[in-house]
Amino acid sequence: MPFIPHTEDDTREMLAAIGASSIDDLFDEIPQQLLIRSLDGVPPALSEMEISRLMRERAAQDGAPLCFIGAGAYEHHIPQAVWDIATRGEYYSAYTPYQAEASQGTLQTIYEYQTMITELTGLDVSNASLYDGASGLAEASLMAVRSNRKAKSGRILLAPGVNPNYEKVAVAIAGSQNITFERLPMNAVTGNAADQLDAGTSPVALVIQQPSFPGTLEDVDRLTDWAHENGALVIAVVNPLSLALLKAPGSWGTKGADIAVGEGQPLGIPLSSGGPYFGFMTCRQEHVRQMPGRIVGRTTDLEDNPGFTLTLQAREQHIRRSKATSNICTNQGLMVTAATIYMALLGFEGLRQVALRAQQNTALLISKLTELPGVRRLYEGPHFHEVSIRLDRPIAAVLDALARRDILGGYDLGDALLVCATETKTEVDIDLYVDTLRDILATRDLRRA
Amino acid sequence: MPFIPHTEDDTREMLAAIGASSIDDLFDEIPQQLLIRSLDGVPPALSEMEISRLMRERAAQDGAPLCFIGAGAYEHHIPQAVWDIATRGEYYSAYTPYQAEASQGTLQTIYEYQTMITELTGLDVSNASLYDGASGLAEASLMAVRSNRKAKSGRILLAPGVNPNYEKVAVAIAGSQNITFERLPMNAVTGNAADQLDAGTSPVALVIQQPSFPGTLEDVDRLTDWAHENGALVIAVVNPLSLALLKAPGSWGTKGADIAVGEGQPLGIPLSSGGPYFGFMTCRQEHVRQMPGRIVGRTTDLEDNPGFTLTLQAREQHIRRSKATSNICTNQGLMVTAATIYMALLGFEGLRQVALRAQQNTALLISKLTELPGVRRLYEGPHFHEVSIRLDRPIAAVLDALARRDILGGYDLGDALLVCATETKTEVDIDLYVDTLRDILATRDLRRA
Amino acid sequence: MKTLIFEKSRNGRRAFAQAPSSVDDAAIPEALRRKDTPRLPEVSELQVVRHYTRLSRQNFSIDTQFYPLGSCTMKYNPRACNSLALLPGFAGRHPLGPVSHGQGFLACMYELQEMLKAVTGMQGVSLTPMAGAQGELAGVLMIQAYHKARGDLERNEIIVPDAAHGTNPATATMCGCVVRELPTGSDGDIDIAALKAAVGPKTAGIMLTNPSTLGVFDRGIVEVAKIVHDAGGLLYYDGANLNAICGKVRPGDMGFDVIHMNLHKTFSTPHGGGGPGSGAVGVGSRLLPFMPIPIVRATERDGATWYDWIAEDELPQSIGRLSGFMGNAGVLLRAYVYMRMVGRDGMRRLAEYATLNANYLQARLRDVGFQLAFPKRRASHEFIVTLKHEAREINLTAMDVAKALLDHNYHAPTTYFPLLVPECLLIEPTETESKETLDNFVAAMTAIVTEAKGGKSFKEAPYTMPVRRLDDVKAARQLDLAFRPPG
Amino acid sequence: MKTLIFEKSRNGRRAFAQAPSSVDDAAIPEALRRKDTPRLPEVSELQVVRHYTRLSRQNFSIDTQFYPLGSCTMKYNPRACNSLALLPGFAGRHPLGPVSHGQGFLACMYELQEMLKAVTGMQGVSLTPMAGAQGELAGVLMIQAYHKARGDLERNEIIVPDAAHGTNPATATMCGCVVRELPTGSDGDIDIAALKAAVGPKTAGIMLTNPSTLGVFDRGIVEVAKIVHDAGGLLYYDGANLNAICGKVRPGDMGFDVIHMNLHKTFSTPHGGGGPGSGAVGVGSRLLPFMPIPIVRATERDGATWYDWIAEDELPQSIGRLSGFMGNAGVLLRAYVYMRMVGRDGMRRLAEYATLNANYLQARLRDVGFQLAFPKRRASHEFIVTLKHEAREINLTAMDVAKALLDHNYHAPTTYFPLLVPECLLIEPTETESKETLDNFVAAMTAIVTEAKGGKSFKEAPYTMPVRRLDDVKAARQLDLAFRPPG
Ligand SMILES: Cc1ncc(COP(=O)(O)O)c(C=O)c1O
Ligand SMILES: Cc1ncc(COP(=O)(O)O)c(C=O)c1O
Repeated sequence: MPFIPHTEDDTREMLAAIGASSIDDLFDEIPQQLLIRSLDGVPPALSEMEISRLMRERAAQDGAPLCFIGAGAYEHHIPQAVWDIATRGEYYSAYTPYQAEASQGTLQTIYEYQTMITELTGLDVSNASLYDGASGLAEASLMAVRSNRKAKSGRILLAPGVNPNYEKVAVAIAGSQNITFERLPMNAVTGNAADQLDAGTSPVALVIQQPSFPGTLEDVDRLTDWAHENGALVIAVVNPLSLALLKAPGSWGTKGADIAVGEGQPLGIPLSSGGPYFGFMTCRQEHVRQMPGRIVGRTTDLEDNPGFTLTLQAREQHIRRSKATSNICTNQGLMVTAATIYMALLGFEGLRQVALRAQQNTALLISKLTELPGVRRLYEGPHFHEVSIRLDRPIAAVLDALARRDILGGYDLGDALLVCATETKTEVDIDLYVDTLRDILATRDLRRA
Repeated sequence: MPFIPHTEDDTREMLAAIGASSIDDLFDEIPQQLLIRSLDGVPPALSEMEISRLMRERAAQDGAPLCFIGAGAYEHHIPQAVWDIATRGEYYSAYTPYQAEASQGTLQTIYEYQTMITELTGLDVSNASLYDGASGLAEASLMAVRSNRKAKSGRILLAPGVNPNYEKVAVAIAGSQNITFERLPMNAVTGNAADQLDAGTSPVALVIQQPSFPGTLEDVDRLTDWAHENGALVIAVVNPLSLALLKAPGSWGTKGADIAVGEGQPLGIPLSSGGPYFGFMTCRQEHVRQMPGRIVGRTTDLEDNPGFTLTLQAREQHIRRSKATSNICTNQGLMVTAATIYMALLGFEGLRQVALRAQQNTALLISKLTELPGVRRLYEGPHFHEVSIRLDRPIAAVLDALARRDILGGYDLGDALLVCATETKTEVDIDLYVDTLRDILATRDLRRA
Repeated sequence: MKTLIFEKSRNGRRAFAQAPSSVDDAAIPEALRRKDTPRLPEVSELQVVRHYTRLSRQNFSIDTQFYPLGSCTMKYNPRACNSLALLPGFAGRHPLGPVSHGQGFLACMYELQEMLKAVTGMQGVSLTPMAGAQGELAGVLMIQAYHKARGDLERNEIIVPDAAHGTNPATATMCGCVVRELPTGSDGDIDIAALKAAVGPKTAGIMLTNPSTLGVFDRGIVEVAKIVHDAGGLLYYDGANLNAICGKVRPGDMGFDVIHMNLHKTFSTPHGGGGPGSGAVGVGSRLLPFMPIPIVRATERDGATWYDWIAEDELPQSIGRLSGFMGNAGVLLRAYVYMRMVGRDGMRRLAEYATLNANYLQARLRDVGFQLAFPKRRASHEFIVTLKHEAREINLTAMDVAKALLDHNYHAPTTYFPLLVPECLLIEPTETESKETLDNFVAAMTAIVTEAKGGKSFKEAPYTMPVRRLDDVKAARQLDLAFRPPG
Repeated sequence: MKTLIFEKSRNGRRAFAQAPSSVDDAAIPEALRRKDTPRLPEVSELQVVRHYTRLSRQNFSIDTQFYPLGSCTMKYNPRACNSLALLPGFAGRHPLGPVSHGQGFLACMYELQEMLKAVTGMQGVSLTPMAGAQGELAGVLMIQAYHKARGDLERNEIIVPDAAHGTNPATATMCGCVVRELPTGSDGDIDIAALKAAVGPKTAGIMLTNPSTLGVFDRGIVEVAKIVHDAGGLLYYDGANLNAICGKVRPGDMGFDVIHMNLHKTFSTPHGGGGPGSGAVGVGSRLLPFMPIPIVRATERDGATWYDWIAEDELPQSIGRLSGFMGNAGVLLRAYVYMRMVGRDGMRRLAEYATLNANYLQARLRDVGFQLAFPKRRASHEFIVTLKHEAREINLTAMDVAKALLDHNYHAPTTYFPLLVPECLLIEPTETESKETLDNFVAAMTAIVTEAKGGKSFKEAPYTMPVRRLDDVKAARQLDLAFRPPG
């Protein structure tokens, strides 16, 4: 019986203390016809040695391809200290810090995280995390509806560069509450919002993603001011690493964005097939009571020493139940711990170096790729570490051919290929990609490339 | 400057406090002609990201062959908890527990280790580790000379089954102190000590290895009694895992062995190209003051609560200097921590299961191998998890051929092959070995096999 | 010891090994550039390691303390689950990588889906929800989609017992439903009469846990299911308490149409100081078309099994996507490893021993004088003690006991939940704790009451924690949610 | 909290996930079988995790405290060194695996040898010694072998300064040599006259550290080397203090013939609560033929570099093998990673900043009134404070200060070593500590002396550790070296 410490003596004594004659007795209030006798769908137990071997084989089975995919999740170097510390039992196996006095480690860490992420986004307050970037946009939309009381339309406008999956998630989660999402028209040359925009009737909020999903840099100042002029709040969707180079949402336009959300994964979280990551959310002070999720505050104890505790809990489901700002309970705490350690290790200068290196690796990759015949950029203009390119061959088939040579060449946008080279890529890696692609493009039958 | 926290301001202020105008000033007592200006032999610094990639490539470069080599180091499953805990900063980055009050964690762990390893070997006291099994034999030999005052010959007898490398190490380390090592004659059928033995003049000690290096089981009772009758002490060299099945040194013969040493690696230590492992050493109470190395004792504190501290330090180099029992200072502490956790997790029953499984895997392997043409056992008799086999082809060439197919087929004894299948091997692994060997043996030119 | 990392910061200090070798400036237009310098800490690697290592030590955790936190299933998190989920091939896999480069990972996910189906008795499983609450959301959205697909458009009421976890009503609201609260009978079971009165043509469904958060198994569950189904509603099972019945009874067999599972409870993925979790959902046949995507499929291909994703257009009625990719994949891997290690028989045994521990602790606490909320009932894997007498007579509240227990080196049980039991402690020992631990816990509980009877007040407990009792009111009134350096 | 793991044991309890599925009995003859059952603990996996996690927290460590332990170089151990050394390809490699399956590992070892040669200015390096003391043994054995090979058979004296570490004289004895102790001059340098008197035809060699354990660089080193060489002896360099001069001065250039390096000091492999370390040895040209085996060699083969071992018969004069395999390979990998991360310039900088920190701390402590052992000298990477006045006047000994510092959350400096300085503290801050830490340490030292002057006694310190001051005399008199259950 793995993980069960009971000896036969223990079981006997415990049953005696209960006054039961067998463990089955303890289940005697359950209608007998419901009890099952065996669980054929679950295989017999493996020892740790056996499962370790199985998992090692499965993890190794798919090789270690060279990956140029981004599209919302990014390969970065994660300093070893990050997870060495985050997986210490005291962080890893702790519960939500409801008993503040016995949870100061987690609470102070979150308080530090809140500080760092508000500094990075240039906004006032942060929660302790949401599930991920995409669901973060859903929560931000619901929050905007609560915050922007004047706008009763339920209309949330999306800049053209918002990640389509984020929109899908927002629709799925927030869609049943009479909220609609509408895309602004696009300027086909820049990939950004069109020059002439019509806000329609009392929009609740405008969502601006920077860098945009296809890798362009949006004119955030103009859009922010335009939204505010039209009575809409501004929800920024940002890659936190990009904020080492790009203007913080709190500084967008004249007044700054109202809410910022995004995927925290670039801050020290492994790619891990898509999760666990964490969604961050920061906002202006005035909206704090509409914020979903846990929030940590600094206060004092009986002896007037500083200490940390969960606060503003009256927003949350365990207190406010059906009137809570959200149903979120378990969040992505451990990821926040890791991200905090990551940010502390890197500091702003370290983040800037990582961002710069990623920007330049991508610039190098793009300049080499666009020298290949038939390869050109989809949109003009500056970029961070991701760019959309056109090929004159079917993208899916090219990607397949690359994958067969253990290169994951990017994300298939249908009409274009979204490529990304973070700081983890060397010039050798980039050349390997370019040379392999050249080779493939030179092949007539891509299935044989 | 990796790992150096000084800001320019710090450096300036610190130099001012010292009254120096530059860091170079601090080296002004060093003869100037000795100062070097650069270190061409060391490459420029790599970031953690760069060295991580390099090391991952190097670690992957040699594949993950299926390994049937033992010969003193054994592949075992190591429960994940062992190193998760042993590499916690508090164990990993602590110093030798000289300040007992600030080192109770390490000290209690060693005390528990001493308890476990004495229970396992059936002897009274243990030290806190030696470097490895081989150097452990050297120390045991020196210790025997000190303990057995009556025997002045300096002659240490070795049973035929003692690991030849252990003998080499003992000669290198202890050889300058007028100690000689002599092998007892062998019975060519069993591989064990000959039936008729002559002890010669006042031997200091007899070293018996169980299981023997070529994998036989020695008649330890007879040899132990014979040694004692001849005034020699008995030094047991044992695989600690084998003690889950085999008689403990403390029970050998009528009086038991006097000293037991061995390689602690099978107790949760990774193979890691040969180290760090740890040498264990236990002995009868009467020899404790001749023991080399650190020893932890339980005592009480000012409030009469129990606590742990290094004890009998008057044996050690930092107190007794040129008259110490050994020069050992830094030992293999972290490995002992890991081994303690390993033994606690497995318990005696768990060790027994591991040992049984290894024994039976090896039995299966041998029975299948000896069905191949030209393959037979070198010695008769029972075995633990290692057996010597004869081939009618050149061993080195066969091993090369196996290695090319990513099977490490055993250890080359010159005239035989020493093979081992621990609990980590499945029947599929064993069949793969047997089938591959069949294939190779059927090939005329081994260089092409 | 309360120093913030920011207070250790010095201009120009760095953890240099972590920065890529420096590069020139970026080609980013002036107007889009960041000009200010956010105040992230500037510290050395040693400072970071020391700071967060020390902080971690200010936490209680399963690896250091007994944690009898009802409803949370704080059981041992096997260390192997973590390390195997972080194997480079798993940790480094990009979520949008092709399935050709994810067969090992997808095999685990597929088998996890199958095992969860077996354990719950459901027909389909989607692993995507990222916590219990998101599983609930998925479930209620599926219930809505089901009614809508049938043209049954008026059903917008979700019935929720008063003992329910807060996420249940909060979820219903998020889905745009109206919550109807259902009272509990005095024996802890659902009040059948009240249920009959509550159901009707507006009933979309009911959200239940069984055993409930009152720590008892609802004996009338078969009838409850019939009443709701007869009224045209569906039954949602909150799987937070699955540890009590795993391998013994299956929600599918009880009549539930949809279930979420908290893999971070029953299947022992760690709570991580607040998350991440996983709220995989299982559905009966009626809801199969509505499951959230993505879902893993296995097909035979050239004699071998091939894994891929069910494409969006193959499940056109799906409620859609709930996460950017596929949910908390790394958590799912941990749950997979745990389930394989526990295995077929272990699944049943964990429920049995969790139940044994709870009933034993309940009996022992009753014997030393604590009042049980439902003294005539068997405990499930948890049970409730009410301190209403102690609060009245010796001024010892549930909160006081909770804080006093910290000084005994035990985490507090869940307090003041469920809301309907006054001064309650919801106690869940889990199967991974030994009898000695439970006995010692009883001794601590007894000592606290004895001292309180002797006149000792615990209003200022705890005394031995890194901080004394914290001022929550001040925290909420004088909001200090981020450190800003003075000046 | 002092409960032993054995006291948590219960008959039949197990960590079941760790046992291979059970098998039948072994085919072992009755007479060889074990019949008794050793009392290893019978505990669950959670109990083990909790027990050793909690125990670990009773340690001071670099990751949690400042550790100014002179002679030990307790600097930050980068976490990456550990994880990279434990990569499966390294951790799983069998020591007797063929070189065809060890090229990656051997490349690291070869490059490590080369880097160590560069740093020390020696001609050859063998990585095999498993700690400093074993490196010393190797060194003295090589010196003996050298004399013997030349037929110079009378040289059996090893000269050792009185300030030397205990391993130096102990090693000489282990090699069968006679130890001659050499006095130190009042300025901390070797007494040249005494040295001249000591050397002669029996001199095998001298064992020195420079900078010495007195924390000063011996200014007469060139003359010392000449005197010893002229007398026919060789110079052994104890590399424990290499951190002070790394990249600045090289033992080879000073005239040393053989050196050991404590990679667990200068190159930051962890001390692990007592080990493992590594005592790699470097030699000048005279001793090349005598190096201990194994040693890694690089050759060109088909245009690529090929690594293998120098075979035993290629080095027939070798002093032989010192370990079962090749020494502490995993420690060597950690040192390799560290050296590559620190790099060419970092090598020099670590000495510079270690020296800066020591001189700063020395100046600050002097300024607040502590007496330095060598006030006129520069500190190397460490320095000595003597409390002989305090001991006499306010009854505050070095031991008292050491214990009092623990209550300030600082590990004690090295006490009562070197033996020739009364009531001494040997203080080594290392380069990885920040100025603030040093300033806080000065404040703690000042507070202790101030309190002692005010009449406070520290004879019973520490007060805040898991135990109070321990009875060492009782420990030695009433030996309790293993737990045996009562009865
Ligand atoms: C009964 C019950 N239902 C639902 C939940 C919500 O699950 P989660 O926290 O994973 O969102 C919890 C746990 O907190 C719970 O205990
Ligand atoms: C000066 C000096 N020499 C030699 C040694 C011995 O080294 P080790 O402990 O690695 O055997 C030490 C360290 O303890 C030391 O400080």
